[in-house]
Amino acid sequence: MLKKILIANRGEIAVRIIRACKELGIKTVAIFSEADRDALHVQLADEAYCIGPASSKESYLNFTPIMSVANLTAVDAIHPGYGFLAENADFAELCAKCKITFIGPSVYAIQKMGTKDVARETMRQAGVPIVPGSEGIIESEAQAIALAAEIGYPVIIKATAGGGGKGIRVARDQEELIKSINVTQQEAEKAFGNPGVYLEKFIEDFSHVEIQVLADNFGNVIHLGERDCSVQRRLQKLIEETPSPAINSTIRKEMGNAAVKAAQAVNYSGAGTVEFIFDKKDQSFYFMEMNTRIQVEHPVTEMVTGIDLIKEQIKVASHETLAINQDDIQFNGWSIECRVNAEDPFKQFMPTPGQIELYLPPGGLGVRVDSAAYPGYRIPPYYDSMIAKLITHGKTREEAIERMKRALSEFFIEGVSTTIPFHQRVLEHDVFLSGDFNTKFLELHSIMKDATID
Amino acid sequence: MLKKILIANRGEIAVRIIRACKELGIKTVAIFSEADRDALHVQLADEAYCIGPASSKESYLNFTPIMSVANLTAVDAIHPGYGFLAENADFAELCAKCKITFIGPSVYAIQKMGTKDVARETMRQAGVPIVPGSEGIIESEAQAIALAAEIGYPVIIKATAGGGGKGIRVARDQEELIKSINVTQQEAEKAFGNPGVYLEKFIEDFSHVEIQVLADNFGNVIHLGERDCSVQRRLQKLIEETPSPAINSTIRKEMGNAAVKAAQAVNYSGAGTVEFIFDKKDQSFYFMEMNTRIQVEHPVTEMVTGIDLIKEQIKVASHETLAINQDDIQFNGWSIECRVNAEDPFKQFMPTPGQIELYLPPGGLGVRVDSAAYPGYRIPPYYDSMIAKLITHGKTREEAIERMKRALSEFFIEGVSTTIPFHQRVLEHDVFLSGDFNTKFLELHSIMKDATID
Amino acid sequence: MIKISEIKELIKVLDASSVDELVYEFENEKLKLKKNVPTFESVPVQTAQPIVTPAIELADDKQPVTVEKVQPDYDYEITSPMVGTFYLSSSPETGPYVKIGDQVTKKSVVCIVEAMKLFNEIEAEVDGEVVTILAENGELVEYGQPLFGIKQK
Amino acid sequence: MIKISEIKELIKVLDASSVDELVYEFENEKLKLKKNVPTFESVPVQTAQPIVTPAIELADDKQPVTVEKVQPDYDYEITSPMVGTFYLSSSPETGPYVKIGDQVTKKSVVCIVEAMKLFNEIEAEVDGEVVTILAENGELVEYGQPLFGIKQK
Repeated sequence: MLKKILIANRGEIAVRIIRACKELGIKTVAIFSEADRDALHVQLADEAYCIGPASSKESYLNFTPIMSVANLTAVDAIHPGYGFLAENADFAELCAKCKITFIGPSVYAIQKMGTKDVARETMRQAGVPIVPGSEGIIESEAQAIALAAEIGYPVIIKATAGGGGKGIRVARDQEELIKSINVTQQEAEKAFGNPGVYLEKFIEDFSHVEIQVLADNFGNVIHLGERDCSVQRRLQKLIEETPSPAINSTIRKEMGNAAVKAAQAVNYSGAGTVEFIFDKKDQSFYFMEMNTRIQVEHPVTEMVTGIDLIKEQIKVASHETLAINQDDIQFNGWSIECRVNAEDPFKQFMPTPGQIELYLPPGGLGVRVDSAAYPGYRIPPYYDSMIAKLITHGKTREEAIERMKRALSEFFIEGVSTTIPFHQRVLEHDVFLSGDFNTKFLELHSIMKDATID
Repeated sequence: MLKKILIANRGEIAVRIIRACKELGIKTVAIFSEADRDALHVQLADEAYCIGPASSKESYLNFTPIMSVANLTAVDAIHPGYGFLAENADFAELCAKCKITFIGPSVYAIQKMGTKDVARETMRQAGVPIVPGSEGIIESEAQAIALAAEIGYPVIIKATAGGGGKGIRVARDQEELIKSINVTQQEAEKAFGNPGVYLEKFIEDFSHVEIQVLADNFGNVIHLGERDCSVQRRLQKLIEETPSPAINSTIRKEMGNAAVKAAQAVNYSGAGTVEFIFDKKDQSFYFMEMNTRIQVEHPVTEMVTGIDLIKEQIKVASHETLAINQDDIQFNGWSIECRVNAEDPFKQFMPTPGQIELYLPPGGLGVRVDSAAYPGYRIPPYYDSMIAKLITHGKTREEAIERMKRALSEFFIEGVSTTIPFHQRVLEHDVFLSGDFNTKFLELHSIMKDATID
Repeated sequence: MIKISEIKELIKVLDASSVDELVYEFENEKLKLKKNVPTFESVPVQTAQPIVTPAIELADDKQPVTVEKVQPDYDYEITSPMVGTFYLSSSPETGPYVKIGDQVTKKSVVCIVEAMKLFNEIEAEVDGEVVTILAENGELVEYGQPLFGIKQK
Repeated sequence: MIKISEIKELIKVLDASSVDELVYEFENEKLKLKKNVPTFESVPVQTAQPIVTPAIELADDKQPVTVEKVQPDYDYEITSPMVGTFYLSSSPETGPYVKIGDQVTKKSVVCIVEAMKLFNEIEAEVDGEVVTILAENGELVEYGQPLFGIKQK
């Protein structure tokens, strides 16, 4: 087993990883920017070092000071969390060079999945369903026009190096297509240094359903069921749940098998997530992308399976064989996660960094809080706005929702505005309660206007 | 289903009950003494009324104002929690008279189990193993002497109306026996208004193992496994866990069946606990007493069974049939509870009421906090000293313990001394870790001196 | 944020020192402490008015403390000795025991609080004038809840 | 937010002390307590001493505010521009770049911070005298960690 791990991250995920390490008896080294001197992860780790100024680029994204601390504190491994360096193949390569274990898949797997058209092609060859579209990068306008005519409009143009909602454009006819290709290529060149774009059929109404996979270094791959992340605002997930209310047991099984195939295709190792577009009308699903890291929403999977995903990551990185096989996995009840952000839902989700005065997280049966906040904590304006992930578990979807409503009602955060009122309204919304919604939910229903909750 | 419940209690159990009610959509009425005006349960309930001064006798134990509020707020039911009026047959009777449901068993069951010699006799008749001893109250010294000679010394003399460690005496020979009977009778007369005492063989080395039962009003009785509460200081439980490290699966099954028989013998309804003395040497167990209420330590059972005991109490009180039968119950992993009290373990557990300045409960996977504390909360000196119940759940005993250690290390309470350092030492203690200990554990090992933890 | 306990400490330190005034500002926080500087000769003219202790009302957990001077025109409150229903008269047919402006003596019955079908007559316990009625007829009143404001004789 | 109970405590403390006035502001919260003293004519004799504003330093989240006057004998700190290992000399064989008492100029190399096998020479950036060395030879220094105290010219 690994003995000492550097956590190359901040916030709740750094705290989450430190917790798992403590429970495994592994020493922890935290790093922090000047803006995070008082952060909780700094206080909880065995050692902590300031590695640079507030700017992520000069601190959490800066290889040199991180590797310096890793070397000087003699850690065996680096856990990148999510975001920052989590899917950075160069950083993973640097770790390998420095003989430090990067807790994540191989550089090969990161690269294969990190470039969208490569991933798409890899999946196609592995027999994982992909959205109809181009095979690889679009070579010419003529090729794009012919292809779009064949699969039918609307189509979507995606930069192969894109991500997080950037470098994407929809075209509804040939004219738009030509324009979009040019603009997206230029944008992608500028933003990602790679102008390559590809083309897919645009599926407008879909659920975002993803499968958690777990693989060791000896070829064993299992999946831990799905998560439904269809409640999104501008491609940012806000509420996640498992099981998905959108899919049935047949789809669940097929999707799970497809995800395992996807992971096997890149010799995946560790925890990863295969995201799918689920088209309810056709009852069909397509590979969207694979995230080669732990996800923000991993706790809901932990709640229903009882499996500690961070510990599993660490065990796999310690070259242990998976102790569980597919048949051992039991899905128990329902779990929901609400991301409580420092944003004002009454003012277009404007970020509200500042000092948290009163902070009292909810407790009791079936309630889990993953957070790095504390009374008096000052949320810095430089990073993401998440204050806490509130996760509930119940026997049924209804119980998980009722428990979430109860927990939200006793989550006392004063000093900054939060998205708690937003979540409270979603959880009262008939469409959400029905389970019959997709990624357009927040577009179609203006939650903050529709309902009135005091 | 009940529509509105008055919670005749305070502290964490009042909060626990309010939480369950909220999740079931039931309105709640809190009551409070003058000393509890700022208490969390007052803030969380839908309505709250001051019913008297700080003294429990004039507030939480005072029938009249409680029934006044119950009537005037038109509640369907009263939940008594634990302590205070929870096992008060007179109060349960008053509720019945006022046509308000008392959430608990019948007056008959409370009475049968509330008087120790009656309970003993009832159990004997039902075929539940009891400690060898007198059949009913001791009539004369001569009878006691003959009986003690027959079953062998040491013997224990118990006031039939006693409880909580009061009205109990051990005799190691005939001389002590005669003296103890007289003193205990006098004491019991004074303390409980009932001088009756009975006699039992004194089992010195035993584990405290109790079985959680659940029964509806239609004769269905199930058990939810055991809890081991052997870590006690002066008969006060400090750490509880399930499963018990002391018993094997045969004993577990026999004890579960015995507990179901015990509950059936008094037509039990709702949640109750049958406490057993487990003699490891003989691998035998004996009925100790039945608590006709929810217990402080109920959460560990909830963690491994996934069953919300407070909700079950409410459903039974709403005349629902138990939705689960014995075969549905699955025991999943291991759970431990540490009672974090406002006591100074370095000063003979002296109570430390006062203001909590910083309060940050731990979070993350497998951690549950049941508490009524908050930053700035002033712990009044009038009631019990519990600040929080910290409960962890893991796949194994080892994981539950490691998780507890992790959670204790990030439980920040400032302003008052707490028993956190005590728990941290117990959780490092070889004997505790071995699982091979009994109720003498804290007598034999002076935890606060043995180990050094910074 | 400065804690109360810290302010108390500062006051003690100030007391023991020759420092007369302390002003502390940090970001949006400000603390000022000023002493009753006894380093001058003072000729007290008169201290006619009684010291008015400001009435502090905590409206809600989530609202800022408002420190305001309320000058209640009464100096005694009759409070409810129990939880129950508050009645101004013994029955709907009869008039109220007291009205605003009435003079009461210690033994005057001012209202009834009903608890568990028992009608408890509440006495004034002071001599004075009823200045205000603080609870509504038929209302559920708590233990200790103010019912009447009395200006004592 | 300040609680009533805390305000009551403060009033008591104030009563028992020579402090006359307390003003506390934080965000949208304001508390002012003032004693009823000035109703007499006062002839100030002199307030010769200057008002001393104590320096308040919040050492740690968990410790009470300590009010102390720190008078460091240096007025500039050379801080580490990166994480790395701090070396006073370029090799074990050579002497240190600087010692206490040495005069340095802006361009003087004062130490080395090694990061990823790169030896980064750190320059003084001010003219002055080395008053104290704040890190130990061979120590892992953080970004921004003070290394030397300099009394500027």
